Amino acid sequence: MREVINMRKIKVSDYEIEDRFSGVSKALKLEMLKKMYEIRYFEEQAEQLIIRGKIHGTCHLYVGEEATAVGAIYALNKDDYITSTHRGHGHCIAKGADLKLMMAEFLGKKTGYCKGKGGSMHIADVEQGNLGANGVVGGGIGIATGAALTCKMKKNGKVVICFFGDGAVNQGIFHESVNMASIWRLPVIYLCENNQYGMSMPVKEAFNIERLSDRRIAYGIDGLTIDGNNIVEVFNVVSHFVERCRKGLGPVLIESLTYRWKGHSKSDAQVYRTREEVKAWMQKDPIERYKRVLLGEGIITPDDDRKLRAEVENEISEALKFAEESPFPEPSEVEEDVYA
Amino acid sequence: MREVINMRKIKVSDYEIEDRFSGVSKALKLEMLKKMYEIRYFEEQAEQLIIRGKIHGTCHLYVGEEATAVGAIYALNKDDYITSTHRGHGHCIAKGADLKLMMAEFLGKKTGYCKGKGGSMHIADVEQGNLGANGVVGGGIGIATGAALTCKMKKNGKVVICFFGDGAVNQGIFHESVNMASIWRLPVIYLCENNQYGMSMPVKEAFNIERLSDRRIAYGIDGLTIDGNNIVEVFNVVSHFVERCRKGLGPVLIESLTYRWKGHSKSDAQVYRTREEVKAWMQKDPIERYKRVLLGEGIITPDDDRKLRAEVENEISEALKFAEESPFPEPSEVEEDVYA
Amino acid sequence: MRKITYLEAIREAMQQMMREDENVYLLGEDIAEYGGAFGVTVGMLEEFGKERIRNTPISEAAIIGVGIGSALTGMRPIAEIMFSDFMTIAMDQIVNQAAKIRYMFGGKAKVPLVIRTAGGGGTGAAAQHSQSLEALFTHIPGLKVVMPSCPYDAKGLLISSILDDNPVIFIEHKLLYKNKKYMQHVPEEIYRIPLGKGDIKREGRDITIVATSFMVQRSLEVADILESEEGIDCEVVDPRTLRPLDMDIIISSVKKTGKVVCIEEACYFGGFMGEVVSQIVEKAFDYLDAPVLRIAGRDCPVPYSLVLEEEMIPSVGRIKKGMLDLLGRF
Amino acid sequence: MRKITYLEAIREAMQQMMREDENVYLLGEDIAEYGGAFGVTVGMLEEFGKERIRNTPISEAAIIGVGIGSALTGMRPIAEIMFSDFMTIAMDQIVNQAAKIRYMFGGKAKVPLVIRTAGGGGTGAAAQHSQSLEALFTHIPGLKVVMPSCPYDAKGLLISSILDDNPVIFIEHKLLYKNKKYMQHVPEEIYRIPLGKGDIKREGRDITIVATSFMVQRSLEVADILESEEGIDCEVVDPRTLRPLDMDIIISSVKKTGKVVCIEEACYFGGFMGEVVSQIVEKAFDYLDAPVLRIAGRDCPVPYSLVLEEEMIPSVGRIKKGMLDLLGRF
Ligand SMILES: Cc1ncc(C[n+]2csc(CCOP(=O)(O)OP(=O)(O)O)c2C)c(N)n1
Ligand SMILES: Cc1ncc(C[n+]2csc(CCOP(=O)(O)OP(=O)(O)O)c2C)c(N)n1
Ligand SMILES: [Mg+2]
Ligand SMILES: [Mg+2]
Repeated sequence: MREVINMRKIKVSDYEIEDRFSGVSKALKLEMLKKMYEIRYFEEQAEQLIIRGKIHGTCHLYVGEEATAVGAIYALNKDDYITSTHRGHGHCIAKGADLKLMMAEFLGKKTGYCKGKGGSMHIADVEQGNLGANGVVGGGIGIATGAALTCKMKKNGKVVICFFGDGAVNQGIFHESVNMASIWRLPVIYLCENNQYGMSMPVKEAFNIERLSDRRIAYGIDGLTIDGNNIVEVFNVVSHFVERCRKGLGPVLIESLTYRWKGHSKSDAQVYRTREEVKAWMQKDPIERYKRVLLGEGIITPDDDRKLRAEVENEISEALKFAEESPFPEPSEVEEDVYA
Repeated sequence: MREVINMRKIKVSDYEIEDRFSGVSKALKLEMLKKMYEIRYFEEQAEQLIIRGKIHGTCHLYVGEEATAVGAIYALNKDDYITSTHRGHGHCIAKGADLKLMMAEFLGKKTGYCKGKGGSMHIADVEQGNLGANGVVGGGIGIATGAALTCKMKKNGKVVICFFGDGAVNQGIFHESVNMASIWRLPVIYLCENNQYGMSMPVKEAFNIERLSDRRIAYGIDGLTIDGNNIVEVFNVVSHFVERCRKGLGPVLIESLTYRWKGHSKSDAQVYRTREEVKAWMQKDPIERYKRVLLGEGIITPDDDRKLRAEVENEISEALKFAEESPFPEPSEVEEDVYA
Repeated sequence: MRKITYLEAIREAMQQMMREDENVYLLGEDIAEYGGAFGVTVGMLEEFGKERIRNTPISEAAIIGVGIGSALTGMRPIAEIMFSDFMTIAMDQIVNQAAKIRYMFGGKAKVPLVIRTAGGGGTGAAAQHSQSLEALFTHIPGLKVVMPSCPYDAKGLLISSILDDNPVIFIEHKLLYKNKKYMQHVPEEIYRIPLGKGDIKREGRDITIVATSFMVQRSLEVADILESEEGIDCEVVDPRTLRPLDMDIIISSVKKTGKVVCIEEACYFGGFMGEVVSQIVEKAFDYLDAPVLRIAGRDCPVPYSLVLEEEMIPSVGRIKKGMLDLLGRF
Repeated sequence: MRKITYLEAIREAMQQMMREDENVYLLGEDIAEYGGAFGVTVGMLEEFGKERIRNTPISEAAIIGVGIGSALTGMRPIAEIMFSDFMTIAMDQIVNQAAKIRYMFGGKAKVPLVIRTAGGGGTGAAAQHSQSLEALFTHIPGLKVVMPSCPYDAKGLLISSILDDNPVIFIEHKLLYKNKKYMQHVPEEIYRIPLGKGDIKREGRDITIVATSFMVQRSLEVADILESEEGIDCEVVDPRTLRPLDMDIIISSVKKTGKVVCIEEACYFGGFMGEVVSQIVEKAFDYLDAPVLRIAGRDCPVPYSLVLEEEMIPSVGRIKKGMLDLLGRF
């Protein structure tokens, strides 16, 4: 746990939050940038594979939302838990997944995280605390809550971040789970990635409230809305609540405002939004923004940045190579792994 | 619709509400008392039948909560809709059900509302706007919302009251439905009968908030908490929001504080509460309280009251007689009424 | 004669019925501007407006709950659940409410609700987007369950479903939607195919195939192969509605051929075909020359990888082999 | 030798396993002070405290969701769903999450979750509190489904279920809980009955009865009657676990008797016995002297009125008559 004494406070929404980011090591700050690139480039590669018809199936790209996954997950310890969503590559990478195994899974290979059985929407790495992507909108929320119950019952000091989209906030399981976490004071951070749409449904039409984090009031828990494209804010706010969770102070509902740059999934004509809107959000690129912070702090130079990107590009190519050269599962494996 | 101009305003929670009750006719005020007695006596009769082992099945008694059903339903027009719960006799009677047909149903007779197929937990009278009791906690909430959608789409000016217990407020269907009603501005009054327990679960343990009506904030709708044992307040508040609904101003969440005097159902040792607590609430008998209002206003005399009670007792006996003399369904009818 | 796709047939049925009856409306996720995840409702928003092409939040239980409540009070909703896997989220509404209301109320109410949903695999969408869950619904009294296998049936059955006064689970198949191969002549006017009436998709003398949904198409392929390669003449029976089930048409065919194979995409164990086999045994035992064979999905969730998915779902090869094995036993 | 009820056997299994393994805990509605709607958990709060006898709000989906999440991370939850009818509210959690997680994750996770629930009718609780919905679960790969018919089996099977690393649907029957008639000697120590192993509840030569849950008891009654009145010697086979299903024990019995009746309380159409019949036909066709008969609940929701409920659920009279009819056909 990081030192909090004498830390500068910043105000986010109604909360006074410690500026933990300023105390983070250079190495870690750089690693965070690297993770963002990994996500961005992984997704761009994924998109290419989809476009080139190399993927039997679909996927949901996280481009534009990198600051949320990385900022939030870097506020955790390695052995804390997350649950993820159908748009899960970003969370998975931020949680430290091996890009090779992810790419292999995406290509349906035997060497993938799930031996080719899960695919993009079900990548999981339970050993490392990633309790899995989920193809059901809201599907991870009950699971996250249960993992938090384990943490509480085993008193292992761990915390869970439960990622879900704005769309999931109107699912019954959200309501039931958050209430249960509240009455039991479970160490779970409900992190809503409000990227403005649930598929084609604008948040403004799916909700009659301005800030989704106001739903916290229904459960008597903490909560606030943050700038999900500002990794520093994400990191600081989530860190703050991770610590509160570890102290047993109960769950929180954080709404992280962000935007998905790409279509919802493979086949999306995007009739529900304008090009201008997309462009405007692309101006708020979370990676560029973070890079400016790091350049400003003198942590990187433009040259470092170029090198870093080249390095990540290389990793992605390696991952793709690994995946492409990997074998498919054998048909005979189909009925394996159903039961333990 | 009743006249609202120049009506005295009273303050309930944060709302200024018109004192419509003061404008109600004597006859209607009396009828409301009568309905309360009908419910009370029906339930006492039902309890006797259960105790004497005359009922194959169980039932959930509404004794102590009469002011909520009667106050709320008398704020409706005859052709408005309600949905009810497992503890539904009260709503049913207040909505104008025939006691004979209710009692017959409770005894499993062919002459009952549901030909003996539904029983206590499923009494419905769709023709009269009672869309049915429901054995599933929260089961009526989606249905009420759909009925309100009909009202809106058909522009028939009708309103729906959706009754449910405190326990139902933690069901997913509550969350999904209320949100939908909010974004579509449907004419539905979500009326939570907070009788302090969901079976053995105290509201204080099932929720981490003081007032369940605060959940309104999650949906951006109106809402407040009222004294559910005060029929005048119930009537006024519900009337106020019925009118708003008819104007197309959207749904409301009302929490009506009340108490069930009897055990949850047939077999309940009531270990989860004290006798003192029950007694204290019995002091707040909604019928006695309303009677004091009517005596005070000179609408009834003690003698009228005695007569009224005798009349209701008689009706209940008649209903029981009718039910007992009615035939059971024929076994051959069992597979009828599955499909239209 | 115009030929249209399965998807177009479904859309046309809805359009025509919405023009006929203003009580018919649609509700579901992304059905308006987006036109539905599979494009079934494309263009309908423009014609009918957003009151009647009603986009909902992602709230499957409430979608069905609202459908029930509005059906009970005079509307005729068509609710869309994007993938049949998500029917489970609304399962209480379907099983405990929609299916039972009429009965519990002693026949004094009706719930004319159609629930359209896309079932089946073959799209690489893995375990939570590819299931064939019809058996969960066919077991529930009060529900009707329809699974059209071609455009002509899709239109006629959907029209009947909309006109039906009961809750109808209408399961479409993703692989049928747009595939030009399955385009068919479909009359432009409104017509009905009665719920509970099966159809012989191919007449034959040697063996009866009972199949549902996409497996009807696959069976027809196999039938052609068996005919040309082996001279075996298959009769393909498509019940079209699984509940009520037209056992008569199946039994007549069995009496003619004496041999039956039941083919479904759903997982083998506990699948709908268990009912078909049992009824064949009960009603035509003495006509059977051999055990009734079932060919079905493997007993596992639908896997992601193409090689595994193809192994999981009955393929032309697997069906052919199963049938030849069976015929070898005679 | 002490005799205990079914309910006591279930409670004892949980108590003993909770003493053995601190990861085992209970969650559900009204299970603490109240002791559960049927009294199964009475007294457990006192011994284990409220962290481990965890009362929940009325939130069935989250109960199962939380169970899954905690099972995935090292606990061994026993979730109680008060009535099996309400399993439908948690159906997505059960079908799409619990059952599939292991497979979707390529075998790299496990979900040791037991879901206990009370099924069946006969209590006058009507359509939403009396269903026998096992067929909705037996069809789902990844789930195990257990339905004990007596105290001895209940204890041994529940212990095995708790020790099992998969999600297990454990369906108890309300009419078995407290009825003294079904009390049995049950060993005090911990013992296991393997999941997937059926049991011959009564040996016989003339006809095989396959029955589940409460219908096993009813079948035994009928068997006694048929023996004394008609001299017919029935063999009663109780699969005990419906998935995995011990077909071997059923097939052996069928091979011996050549005649089978399958009896279940669930609605007839699409019920679990369709699977049993189909497998019998597939595996023992040549041994069958006659069609396999199914006796099951009527194809309607469970009605309230006693006369109707008795007609809906297979009664001793109906079973007896059905069997005599069948035997008349031989
Ligand atoms: C229960 C369920 N309903 C519908 C879908 C289809 N679907 C997949 S993603 C999606 C939108 C989800 O929106 P949101 O939660 O905001 O996440 P985002 O895609 O924006 O990241 C929908 C409707 C689904 N997968 N699960
Ligand atoms: C979905 C569901 N879960 C559990 C039950 C069992 N049950 C019946 S009533 C009840 C308590 C309901 O509490 P509340 O909603 O407050 O209504 P009250 O009984 O207090 O009127 C419970 C748990 C049920 N009928 N339905
Ligand atoms: Mg979104
Ligand atoms: Mg209550």
